[in-house]
Amino acid sequence: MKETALAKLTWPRVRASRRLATRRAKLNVSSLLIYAAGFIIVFIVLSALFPGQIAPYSPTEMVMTDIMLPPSLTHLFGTDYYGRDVFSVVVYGSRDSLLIGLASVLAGGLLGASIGALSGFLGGIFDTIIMGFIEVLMTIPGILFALAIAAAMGPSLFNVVLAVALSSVPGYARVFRGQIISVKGRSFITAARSVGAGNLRIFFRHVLPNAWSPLLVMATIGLGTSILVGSGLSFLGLGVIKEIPDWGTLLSQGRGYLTVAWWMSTFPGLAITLLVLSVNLLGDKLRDHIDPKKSRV
Amino acid sequence: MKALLEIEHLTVKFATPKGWLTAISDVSLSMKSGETVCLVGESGSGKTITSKSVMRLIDYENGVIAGGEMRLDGVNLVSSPQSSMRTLRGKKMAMIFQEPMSAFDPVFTIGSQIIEVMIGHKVSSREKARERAIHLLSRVGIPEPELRMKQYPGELSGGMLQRAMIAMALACGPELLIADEPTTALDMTIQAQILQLLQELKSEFNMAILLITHDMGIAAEMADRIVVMYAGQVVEQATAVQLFELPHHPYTQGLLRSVTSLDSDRGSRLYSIEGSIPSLFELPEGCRFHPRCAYATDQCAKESPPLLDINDRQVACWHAESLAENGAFESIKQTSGIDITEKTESFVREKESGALPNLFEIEGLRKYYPLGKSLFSRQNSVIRAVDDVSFQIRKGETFGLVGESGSGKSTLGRVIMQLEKATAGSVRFAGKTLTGIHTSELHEARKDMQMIFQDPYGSMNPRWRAHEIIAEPLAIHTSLSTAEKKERIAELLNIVGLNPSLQDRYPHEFSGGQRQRIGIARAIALNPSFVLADEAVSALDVSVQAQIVNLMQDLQQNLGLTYLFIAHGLHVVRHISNRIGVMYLGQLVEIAGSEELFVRPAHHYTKALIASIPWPDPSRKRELQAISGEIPSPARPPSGCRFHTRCPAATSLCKSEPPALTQIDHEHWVACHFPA
Amino acid sequence: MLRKKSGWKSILALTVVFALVLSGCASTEKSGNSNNAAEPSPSADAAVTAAPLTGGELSYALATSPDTLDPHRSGLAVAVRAIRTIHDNLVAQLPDGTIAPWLATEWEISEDGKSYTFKLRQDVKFHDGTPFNAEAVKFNYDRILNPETKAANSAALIRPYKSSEVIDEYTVKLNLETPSNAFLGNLSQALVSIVSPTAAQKYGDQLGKNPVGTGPFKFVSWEENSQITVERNADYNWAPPLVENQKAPYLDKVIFKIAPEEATRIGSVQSGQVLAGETIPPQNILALEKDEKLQLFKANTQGLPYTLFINQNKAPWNELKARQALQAAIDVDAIVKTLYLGTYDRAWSPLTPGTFGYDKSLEGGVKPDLDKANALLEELGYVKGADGIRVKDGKKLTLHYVDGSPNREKRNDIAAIIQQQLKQIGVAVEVEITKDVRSIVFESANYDIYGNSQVNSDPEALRSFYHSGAASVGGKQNLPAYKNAEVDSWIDQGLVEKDTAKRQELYANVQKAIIEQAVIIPIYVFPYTIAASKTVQGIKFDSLAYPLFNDTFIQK
Amino acid sequence: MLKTVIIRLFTSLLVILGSLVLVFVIVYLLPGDPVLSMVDPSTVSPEVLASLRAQLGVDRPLYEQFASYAWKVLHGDFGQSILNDEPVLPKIIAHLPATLALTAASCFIAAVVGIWLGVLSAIHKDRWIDITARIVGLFGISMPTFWSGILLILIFSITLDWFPAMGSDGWKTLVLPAVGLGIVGAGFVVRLVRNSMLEVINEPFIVTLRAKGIAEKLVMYRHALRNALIPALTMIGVLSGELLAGTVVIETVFSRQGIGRVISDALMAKDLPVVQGVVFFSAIMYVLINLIVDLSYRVIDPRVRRSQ
Repeated sequence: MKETALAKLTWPRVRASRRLATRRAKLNVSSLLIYAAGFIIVFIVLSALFPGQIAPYSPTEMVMTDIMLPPSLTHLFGTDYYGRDVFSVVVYGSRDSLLIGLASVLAGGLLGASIGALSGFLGGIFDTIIMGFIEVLMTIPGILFALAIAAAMGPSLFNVVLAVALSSVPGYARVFRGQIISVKGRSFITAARSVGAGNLRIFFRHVLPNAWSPLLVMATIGLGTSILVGSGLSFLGLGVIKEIPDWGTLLSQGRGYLTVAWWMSTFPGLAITLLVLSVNLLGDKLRDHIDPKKSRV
Repeated sequence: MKALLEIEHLTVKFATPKGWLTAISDVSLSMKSGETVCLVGESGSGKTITSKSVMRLIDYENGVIAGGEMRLDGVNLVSSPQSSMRTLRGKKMAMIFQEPMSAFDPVFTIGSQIIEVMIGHKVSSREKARERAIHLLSRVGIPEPELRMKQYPGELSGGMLQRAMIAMALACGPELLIADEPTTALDMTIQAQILQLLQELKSEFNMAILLITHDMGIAAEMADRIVVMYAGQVVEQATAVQLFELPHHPYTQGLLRSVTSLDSDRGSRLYSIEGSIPSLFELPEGCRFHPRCAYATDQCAKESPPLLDINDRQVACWHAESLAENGAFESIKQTSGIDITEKTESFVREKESGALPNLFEIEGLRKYYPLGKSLFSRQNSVIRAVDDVSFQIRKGETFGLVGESGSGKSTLGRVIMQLEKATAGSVRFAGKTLTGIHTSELHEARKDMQMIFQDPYGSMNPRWRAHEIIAEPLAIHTSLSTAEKKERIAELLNIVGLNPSLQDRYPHEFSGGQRQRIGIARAIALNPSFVLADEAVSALDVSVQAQIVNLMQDLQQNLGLTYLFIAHGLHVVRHISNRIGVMYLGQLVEIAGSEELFVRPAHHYTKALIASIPWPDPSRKRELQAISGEIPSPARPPSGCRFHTRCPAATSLCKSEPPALTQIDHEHWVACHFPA
Repeated sequence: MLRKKSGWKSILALTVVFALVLSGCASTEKSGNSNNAAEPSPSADAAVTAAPLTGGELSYALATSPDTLDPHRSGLAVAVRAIRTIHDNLVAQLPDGTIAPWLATEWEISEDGKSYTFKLRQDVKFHDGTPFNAEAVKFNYDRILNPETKAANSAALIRPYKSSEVIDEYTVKLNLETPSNAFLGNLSQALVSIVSPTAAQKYGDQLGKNPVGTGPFKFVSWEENSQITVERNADYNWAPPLVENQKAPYLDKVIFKIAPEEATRIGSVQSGQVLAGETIPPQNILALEKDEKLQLFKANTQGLPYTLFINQNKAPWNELKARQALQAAIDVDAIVKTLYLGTYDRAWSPLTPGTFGYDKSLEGGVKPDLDKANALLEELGYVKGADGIRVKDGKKLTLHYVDGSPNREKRNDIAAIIQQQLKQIGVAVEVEITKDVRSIVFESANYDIYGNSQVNSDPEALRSFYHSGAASVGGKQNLPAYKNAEVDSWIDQGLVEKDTAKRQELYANVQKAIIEQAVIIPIYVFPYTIAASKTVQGIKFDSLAYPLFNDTFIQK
Repeated sequence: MLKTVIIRLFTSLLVILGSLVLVFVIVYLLPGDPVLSMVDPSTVSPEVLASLRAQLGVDRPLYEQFASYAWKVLHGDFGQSILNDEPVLPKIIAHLPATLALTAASCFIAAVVGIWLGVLSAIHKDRWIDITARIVGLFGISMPTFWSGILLILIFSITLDWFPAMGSDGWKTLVLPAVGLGIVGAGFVVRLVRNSMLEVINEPFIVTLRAKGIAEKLVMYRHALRNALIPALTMIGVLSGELLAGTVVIETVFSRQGIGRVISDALMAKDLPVVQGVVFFSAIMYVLINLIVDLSYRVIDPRVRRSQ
């Protein structure tokens, strides 16, 4: 009888420890993914900063005798129809791709956030008017907006950034306004008022520092969206055409060769996808970190 | 009698991002059928985890039973797979929760959620289940049960929802009902109603109840046996009478002593256990209570005491026996009855205070909130949060303000502080009218009136360090140099009993009690003459509550502060206040000296409030005297006397004529046509 | 290339195809100016002998959306593919450049070359039943002149038309402002084809959506951005000599599917979702040639090849040596071979080989020579700086290369390659790809090099590009800002010279002068390419390489 | 409730009016002379140009132009295409069904795939299923649509020959573009549903349900999902807006008829009346969809309904 009791006692322990092991494992897979995403982003950023150190060839060197070579050890990603080394072009192209993403997120985010912050903090009729305007802007989908601007202004890096940035302004404004309003309602704001803090002090010292983190998440994810919108513009012939093309342009140019030389478009396409994917993964992770509701055990 | 529930050496762990967390360890308890066992303890003691472990709900929260045994009526609860646990849950054992508002699925009707249990356990057909659901709803005291069946959770009040929750728990006739803080989120009067209901149902359905509570009063009222938990372990287990008569564990003893009861001496300091509850991540070696224990020895610091049978009870303390025998614990048994003559002295004191000058004079104050403007009706619907309130706060006194949620007491506080604009009426502070003055003047006035908040964490910018938080009023109102500020902060931290070396920490790095000390330091930084404490101790654990109350009283004496103390916990208000105002639906219904109010409540509402307080003395178990009904909506207050819908003494006069606040005695005002 | 093939078989097939391509080229070269003939693949050859089958629908994927089906208002080549099936012209231009009767049976040109009298067919009816007669012809040409019509390219084509006189029901006399050798050829172009006067009056602005002509096919429907359907005109009996079948076409219907995305268009042909698709990019041509189920039809366009115009109004390109340096540095062969993989012919002259007056002697004349280019620039005083870019008087030698978007026929890629090629001789090329060619090039003349081509039936097309009187750019200059009195006079003479041999010589002079003076850099001749299922037989082309479906049928 | 509906309708009208102004202003700000892009200035006389300007009304002050435009729009006259004089409204109406079908189909795919993956992902948080589902979802939003579209054609049209690569007639031609666009939407929905589900799963009432002994499947799919979908519903408006915009690219890739093609063509050609018309029309659609979503939200969610 004692033995059975003992068996009964030990069994759940074994079971429990097995479960402990699986639990531990599942925590790791998730973080592994984040590491992978981080690695990809770091690599791409390094490529953008020091392309010369990473790329084996010049991105503009056209070897007309070596056109459309499939991937090999000498040409990791193959060569394109000019006889350029695709890997080198992709490495150099990271700069403009990142630039389009970063600059437009920065510009759109700052403008949108400023509008949203003012609107949310001041409230009242000002808020009503601004948000009405934003509501109207929201009726025109971002891509369409970007398309209109790019079509009107012509294809240049600045215009693409401008187009993508402007199209993202309403979104940022709305999110940040909501955030500002929610922070405004928290009791430490009342506490600050009760000790006599003025509007400026409350806005800059209390509201802003506590409101920007969701914006960071949104900007991270927006970085991906911006790069995609930028590449969409390239597809529609409104992208930037430069000596060293960005990934969207590369992908767009190479797409006609998909059946003939798949590597020409596949690698830039993968580069975009991986970058956007990684950025989104980080954004999600960031959101989990920032949102206390989700980080709860 | 056979044990219904047996828990032996239960240890539960949780997977967290920081690693494994042992939430409870080596917990043992047993319950007989039909018995009420109370699990008591402060936050973090593991009482809720224990109850969820019994239901095996911890499986869904990354929890794992790392050791021990649990049996319900002979069925092994540890090794049962979830599929068979499911057949037990809701049928053999049911659970009710702390927050009735969030415990129902908001998008299904009450009825469908009750029926779902019966269908899920295949105990009856849909039609029969419906009938039974209606029957149960009416049994738990819900009017118009057929109508309620079709309503959504959001359409019912908290009290009603808790009743419905109980009905749902009873649906399959469980043998064990686990009630996890079932009344904590409810108002006093409702709490009394629910506790009463549970008592009735227990015998009617012949259930055992495992009641989890932090309130020793509730435990005393309800329990047959009490299990005291601390930091994830059982420290003492005894019958209710035994426990209250002579607690054997120093923690139990401390807990009982720090409860402010209705007959404690108001002038004295509250008993408090020093320190705070340890975090489960950094548990002390040996006896987990030893860092806070006055009797701790080297042994306590090194070895964890087992749960031993001593004097017909179980105690986990190396020194329990000797302490109990040596009479180290004075009997904390409450003296029965309140001897009025003993209190004459304080009456005299209160009368003297009448001569003190007024610091605040509030005249006809109103605060209405618009309920959205209507396109079609000209008549604006408003919430009358504060409706024609007049009273004075005297210099140096503590004015207590009590009332249930929705009574408007917090709104009143904020309007007095000029954090919200009054709809009508005036507030005079130190002879100066605050309502409608210029911003700069108000800015000046703020120096003299500060505030302590209910949720110390929420009231601090989470991105600021403690010293920045405390320094904010200094930065706004003074031109102190950095060094001077630093000095002042250190001084303030010393005053509120915090080590100045902690000043670089962020709010989340402090315990609840420490945060409230920071909040107090901020409030007194400018040497104000007045401090509003809005539910300043409500969110704190009992042992910590006592510390903060003591601190506030010390500060009042040393700094000559005037307090407006808003709370719903009557004992604390009684203890700290000189005079108390009772609010009901936006109006003051009674103002009296603290003792006077409790000894001779004149308003029927005050009376009901006092009667609904559970007494921490099982020997004085009485029928809880609950008044019926719930507080009506402030958007549609009843005509006449607003309390008439719930008043036992209401007449037709009360329905039509609102009573004015009239003086019935020295320092005693009441708004009632027929004061008791 | 996604399908598996046995090695031997594919090599065999490849050799056969290559042999045929080569022989095709050889034969076209032999026949001189008939470059625009369809290049038949083996089964197509066999099928010509097979008896045509009546019935069936031909689905034909177009590369872009037509703007309008009103021939007089259209400006897009893609619209002409559909317009051609619905409308006929007075005359037809044969592959050898000669003019043949079509809706006009015969014509007379007055001595001064300023009036043309046409005898018309009497059995022709428009699709809406309106009879075709002299009034209809007059209506049509006057309609083009009428500003309210908002005529596009047709207005230029019909110049110097002034007025019409109806002599009798089936005789019409067209009066010109000035004589023009190009006039008859232009009259053969689809953009000046004849629409039903009744319909034109009825639909007004909306004729483009409801075209009515006399052509082999009747308009059925146009689902914008999706497809245009035309059906057999059973009464048709007046086909031009360009086709064999003089009667109603064999096909029941032609459905033009609009498929702008290359991959989609070619994929649809490959998977058989459409029977034919146009404008096959070079890289796919090579792959499709290997596809056993498909055949390719190819016809070189006529007129001006794709040409880079060097703007002589911009220094230093006013200098002959500077232009010659460009001429020597730009390796056109490499460009054409790299980008078009041997599927496009390199251009040597301002005219395409199929065009009247083409000077074959220019072929092989210009050779890449970097040393020469460098030397020429040195002579001009441009010295290479530290970054490899030449500098003179502190000014870098830059070249502003403007090209349009979208990247039609990989023209943007030409810019990219030239950018690299010119880097070697120290010229910094700033490539500007713009949607707004109109304002940058034609309004503000802000370019050093701009490339363009023109499909045309007559060397008179040279006028608007090289005659100093042409002022297409900013109202002031022609594209290369070229002013050469000799060239002007040759072009003027060419317009009126009646002797063919003399006329040919005049145009040869023009071409030689332009190449010698490095006015332009001709790049490639665009071949109109169709990929079709092998079941599709008998697609023919008019002189401008627009497809004709009169002879087309689908083999079962 | 009625009051809310009327207020909502009223604000919607205001927004539509606002977008009319916006559309007008944007188009006005586009550089380049619309008249010059209509005709070849070398062949047309200045008088014709002037008459064209007068016809378009571009020679009048902005507010007058707007007033007359608004007046015409009110009467259903969106003007005529500059390119081929086609009236804009019938043009939009002709193209609308194809785009609506595509948007609806891709919305459907996005919803089905997205909800399915989102729920799986939330239930199995941090396990392999979750990670896989999230990656799949993220791929949807990380791939440029024109690229994934072409890949779809390559695989399912050219290689496997299951669905046609182009056209807009019949359900078969709808499949690939709807999938191409749907996976983008699905990516958004996965994230949305997952977050929403995780939030709901942490709600106390889920514990109640389990304590009641309700089967886990029911807890998740009957209770949690229903709660999670209600906030997700509000995103349908935004999502359909994004999908509508996504048609610009996808319709070109798959050679489909539709509003997206119309607008991109019109933008390239500076066909201003068409641009105005389409943008305004899509704004109306956006507002309408949001209005419907908003109102149905009030009907579906008992919590919102109560607060009315």
